[in-house]
Amino acid sequence: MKYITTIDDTQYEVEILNPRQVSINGKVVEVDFKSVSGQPIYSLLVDGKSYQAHVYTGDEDDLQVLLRGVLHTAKVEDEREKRLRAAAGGGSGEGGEFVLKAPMPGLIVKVAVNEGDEIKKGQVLVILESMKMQNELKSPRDGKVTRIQVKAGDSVEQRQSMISVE
Amino acid sequence: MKYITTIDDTQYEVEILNPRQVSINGKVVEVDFKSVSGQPIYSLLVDGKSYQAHVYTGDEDDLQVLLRGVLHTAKVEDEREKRLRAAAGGGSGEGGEFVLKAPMPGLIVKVAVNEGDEIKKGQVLVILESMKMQNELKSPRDGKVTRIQVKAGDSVEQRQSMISVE
Amino acid sequence: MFNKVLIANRGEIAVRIIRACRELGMQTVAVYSEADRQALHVRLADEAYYIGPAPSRESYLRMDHILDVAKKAGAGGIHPGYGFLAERSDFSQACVDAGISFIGPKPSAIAAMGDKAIARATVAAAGVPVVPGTEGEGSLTDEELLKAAQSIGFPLLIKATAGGGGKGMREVRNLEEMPELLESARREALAAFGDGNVYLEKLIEGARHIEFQVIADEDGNTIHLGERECSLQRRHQKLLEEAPSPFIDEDEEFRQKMGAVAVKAAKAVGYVNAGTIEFLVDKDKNFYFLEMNTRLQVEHPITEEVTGLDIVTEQLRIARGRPLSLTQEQVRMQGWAIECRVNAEDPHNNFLPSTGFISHLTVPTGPGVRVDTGVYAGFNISPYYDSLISKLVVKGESRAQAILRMRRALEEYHVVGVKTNIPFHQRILEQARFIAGNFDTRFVEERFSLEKAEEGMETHPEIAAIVATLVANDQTQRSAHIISRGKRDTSNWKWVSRWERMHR
Amino acid sequence: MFNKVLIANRGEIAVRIIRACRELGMQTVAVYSEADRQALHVRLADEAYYIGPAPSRESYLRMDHILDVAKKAGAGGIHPGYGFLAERSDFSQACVDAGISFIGPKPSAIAAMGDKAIARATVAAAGVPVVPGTEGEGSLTDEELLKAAQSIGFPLLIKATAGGGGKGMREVRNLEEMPELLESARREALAAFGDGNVYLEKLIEGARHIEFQVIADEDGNTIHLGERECSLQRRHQKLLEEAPSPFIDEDEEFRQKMGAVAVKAAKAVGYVNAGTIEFLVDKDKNFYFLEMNTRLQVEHPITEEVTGLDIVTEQLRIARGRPLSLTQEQVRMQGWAIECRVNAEDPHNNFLPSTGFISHLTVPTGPGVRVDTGVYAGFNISPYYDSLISKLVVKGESRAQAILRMRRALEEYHVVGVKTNIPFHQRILEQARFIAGNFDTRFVEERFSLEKAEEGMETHPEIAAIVATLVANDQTQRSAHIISRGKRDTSNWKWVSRWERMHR
Repeated sequence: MKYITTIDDTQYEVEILNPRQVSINGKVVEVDFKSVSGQPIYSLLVDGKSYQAHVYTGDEDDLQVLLRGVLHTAKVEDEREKRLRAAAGGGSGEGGEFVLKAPMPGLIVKVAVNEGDEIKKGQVLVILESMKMQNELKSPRDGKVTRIQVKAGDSVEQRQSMISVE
Repeated sequence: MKYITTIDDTQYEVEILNPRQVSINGKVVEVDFKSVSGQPIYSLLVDGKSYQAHVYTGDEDDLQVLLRGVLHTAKVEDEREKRLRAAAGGGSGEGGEFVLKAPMPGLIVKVAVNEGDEIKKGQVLVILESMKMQNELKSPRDGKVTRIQVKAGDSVEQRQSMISVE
Repeated sequence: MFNKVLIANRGEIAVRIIRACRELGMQTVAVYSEADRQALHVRLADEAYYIGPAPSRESYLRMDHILDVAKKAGAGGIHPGYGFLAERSDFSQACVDAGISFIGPKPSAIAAMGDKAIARATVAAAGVPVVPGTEGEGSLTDEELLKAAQSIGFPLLIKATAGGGGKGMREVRNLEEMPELLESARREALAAFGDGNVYLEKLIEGARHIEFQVIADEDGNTIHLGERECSLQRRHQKLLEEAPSPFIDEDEEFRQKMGAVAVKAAKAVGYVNAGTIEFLVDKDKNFYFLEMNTRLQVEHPITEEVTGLDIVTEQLRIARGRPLSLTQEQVRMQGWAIECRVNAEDPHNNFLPSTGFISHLTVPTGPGVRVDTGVYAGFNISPYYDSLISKLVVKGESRAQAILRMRRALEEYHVVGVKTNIPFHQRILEQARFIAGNFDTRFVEERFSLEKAEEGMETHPEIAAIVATLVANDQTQRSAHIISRGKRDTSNWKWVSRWERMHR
Repeated sequence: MFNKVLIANRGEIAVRIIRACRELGMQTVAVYSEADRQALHVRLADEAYYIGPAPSRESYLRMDHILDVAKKAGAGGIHPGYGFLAERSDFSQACVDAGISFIGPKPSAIAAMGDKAIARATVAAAGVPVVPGTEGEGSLTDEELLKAAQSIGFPLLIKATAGGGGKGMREVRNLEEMPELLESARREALAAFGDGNVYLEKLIEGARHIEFQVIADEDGNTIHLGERECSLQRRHQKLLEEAPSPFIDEDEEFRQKMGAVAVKAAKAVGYVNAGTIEFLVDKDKNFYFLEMNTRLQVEHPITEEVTGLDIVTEQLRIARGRPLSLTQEQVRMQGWAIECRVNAEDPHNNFLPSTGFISHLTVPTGPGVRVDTGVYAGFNISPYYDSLISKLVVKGESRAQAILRMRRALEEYHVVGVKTNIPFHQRILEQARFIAGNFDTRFVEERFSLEKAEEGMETHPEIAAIVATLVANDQTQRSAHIISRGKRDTSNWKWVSRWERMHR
């Protein structure tokens, strides 16, 4: 089975030749791969080196791989999926709307902008209180506030949409 | 739902009246019962007392309840099952054949009896080596050895039948 | 003498106190909010009672509910832990009035130390050096504060009169920015403590935050248990503490001098039980009283590790009227201890709190490693309380060994389901300045960047690619396999399986 | 100076050594048998190599395979742990010949102490008191032994010349039963060590088993780290150890006297690295050399806890040619430590070993608790190796506190999937004689009955009935619910779910 695997920003062509051999970017390596029953933990031996990895599904439905203290974001696609995605056309959401969602449940302390405001990247949009901390949520880019769905005093759920920026 | 629950050797009539009330032997108690997600651990609050129990299925398909450092064997039957079992006739295996099975995998060091031997309760039948220990396996009652299925030097699997006593 | 203790708290500190009670053969009563029915402290206590909805002000801050539970359960003592009601003199008084031992200082001592302005005046009168600032009443108007600021000089700090833990604290560099900062400090203080009063304090630059643990019994015997170095902070929140302080290290004379002042400060308010005197220390070894925390500290375990004394057990003994179990001369610090606070927050995203379900947890074990935790695999971290989920404490023969041991332990510590600040601690422990013991309270903000620290790290992207691909491939094959099964073949479904085995 | 260590062992001790190496910044190489591919030591090491099928003699006892791995991986040192090849002078010699540091004593010291008869002669010549018995050659015939028995007098012990850990040991009360016991002792010794030689030793009645930890560097500096009380045994297997010994306790003069003799015994064989001198001590404080264990002991952590010294780190330092990091005068015992060996065995069924899959594990944490473990939830305990799965170690300010803390920790320790001896430890810690420190090596067999100890226990059968019923009822409802679902609704199947989320 052939896969295109993206680790952070780098793509790798990974082919599983048989249970003990994997080719990565054309280089064949001997692997000994075991999962620990009932746990999201995997042990991989490659050329005698022992690697222990925690692997779990991330917020964006990617795989999160924690390896020797470093967390990697991984996306694994087979060739068919890759072709489908390519056909759908890349870069769809680039210049579109950005919606600020609550990263965790909490209480809105302050909405720092108004609808129609022109804002800068890094500008505070909302102050959200959670876990006894006041957290400033900032805009990831320049834009214009198109919609505000919360006000000070509101309780919000995780992932609830709060402010739209275009 | 009404159940007959046997803890060790004592029977209790337990009826679940609703999620917060249980009657045990006719006495109604307020309960707050929660399972810990993904774990065989349960928390029960009764009249303010907090009990934490580990519950898991035992070797004999009974439930094992570890409660405040004491392990209880529990059997839970609903009324239909109870009637069925009663109809099948109790005490079937009382005087029947006893088969000594290997309690764990290991190596037979010695078979200490011969077919046809009259044996006493507590008499050593087999010496089994496992985990670097020589373990003496004894007869749970008086009887006569009817069949021997292993010999010194054999490797045995867990639960493998070794010696039959009648 | 009471033998049943109500713990008016939650999380790791409630578990810590339950363990101490158990080790003394005392009964324990937990209280819990709606969000905490499945919390570890509820599971471990002998008794547990519901006290209200999830928000603290409706549960853990409800003195009336808590005292009702104490009476109902027959608890003779109440341990407040830290936070919540721990430094509320009215709660301490209410316990006394109800005939229940408050396991902590007397109401008068809490009140005296609780108002920072009064505290400073009291200790200054006893000869303890204090940081220049707005002493006296403490309920100054903005106008008065702006005026006072000019005589203290900049930079200075705005601090909440009722507060602690960095809440309501603002740093002011000049007069122009001060009005806006005053407003936000008051707002935060009001939200956190129900009191918007603030005061000003000179900012000691290059300062270290070093605190002394003190304990005192009802006979007035008061001793200190040496110092803790708490300079490693982010936004005035402590993150990593160590004992002893690398700044004091082998200067035993300086330690005893500061310790004696700490004892003096505690005695100035007739202190009983365990408390902490916080000092700011400048590079010339001048030190200034900052505040007294009239309660058990989060970081008490490092003092326990180096002195061999169980502080919570000692608190319980003192509250039962017993004298201190050791004299000042018997206190000996041996080895070196470090604590990392493991918080559910994302160090890569501005330390935003992280909530959710802990699906998997590997806790480090082995020599010199101690974990004080309030969570477990299967627990759901709610947004209602602070983000501290556990404290990882190590002890070594030397500071070097403790640092290496902490690195080893952090490597073994895996939390899946919520983000934690473990990577932050790992990178801090690799910094040359940290290793050299050369840092002040502004180190994290001014000299440390997680992103930069991570740049130089060795990574294994190819190995990650292989693992991710093998895992995904396994998942495809499993799911394909499952879907193709007949619907009655449910043997992999554990409950069905158990049920069937039970009933066959 | 080597910087990469091969650990020629498995289980908790392999993990312990890997941790020590990591804390010194050294690389680690694990070896594993077919049964141990998923073992913790394989997962934690930097490198891991397969060395053969599950049975020890085909894997962990294969010196040739292990040395091949060491050469291939470039390991400059080999730590043998305990058991397996730890006390094989030929292995130590083979390491030396291969230019690899053996992290332990020289081959000559292992050989001298490995044959019990030679060991006794050697130390006796150096003035160390030994238990009366058949010294000399040690390869006596049954006839010679029967004759010797009569001059030593009964009761006496038959012991394996090559052995340890109670294997091949038999107690003889009179001449009549001796021939049969000789035969079974020889058979067991042959099976365990490949050597059926046995010797006789006078049985000291009411004896305590007290041992001294010694360490020595290559310059001949030899010190002791105080004693461990190991009298709590069952069938000559240690189960619970403590440091210091309640029998010696505050008799510092007696401790130093025995310690000096221990150092003398170690010096008699030119000992280097960590080792243990075992003594039998009678109630009049007469003590006799029993044997020397020329390796790290299972119970080394309790000495680490009371002295603050990391013995494995010290072993590694010594093997790298460094002098001892402390002098005899600098050794100080502080507090009290207890270790319970947690074995996978059923205390209610004659301590029969228990194998299987650990489906759930809750490990105790908190103040004063240390766990050295080789297992985890998800691990399968195989029948090939010994039954020790972890060591629970606590430290307290006093023996009383350590006992109470151990009780608390045992209560928190839950292993689901295999049976363990935790209930045995719990009942032992409640015995008045144990609490009083009044026990000898025969206490467990002669004065303790688990069944009797359990009789008086408080139980909650009604609560158990309620819990069991609620669990069973939940299971019925869940299984009914699942079975009635459509076959495509598989949202509870985590792999399917993940897969679908990944690809939607």
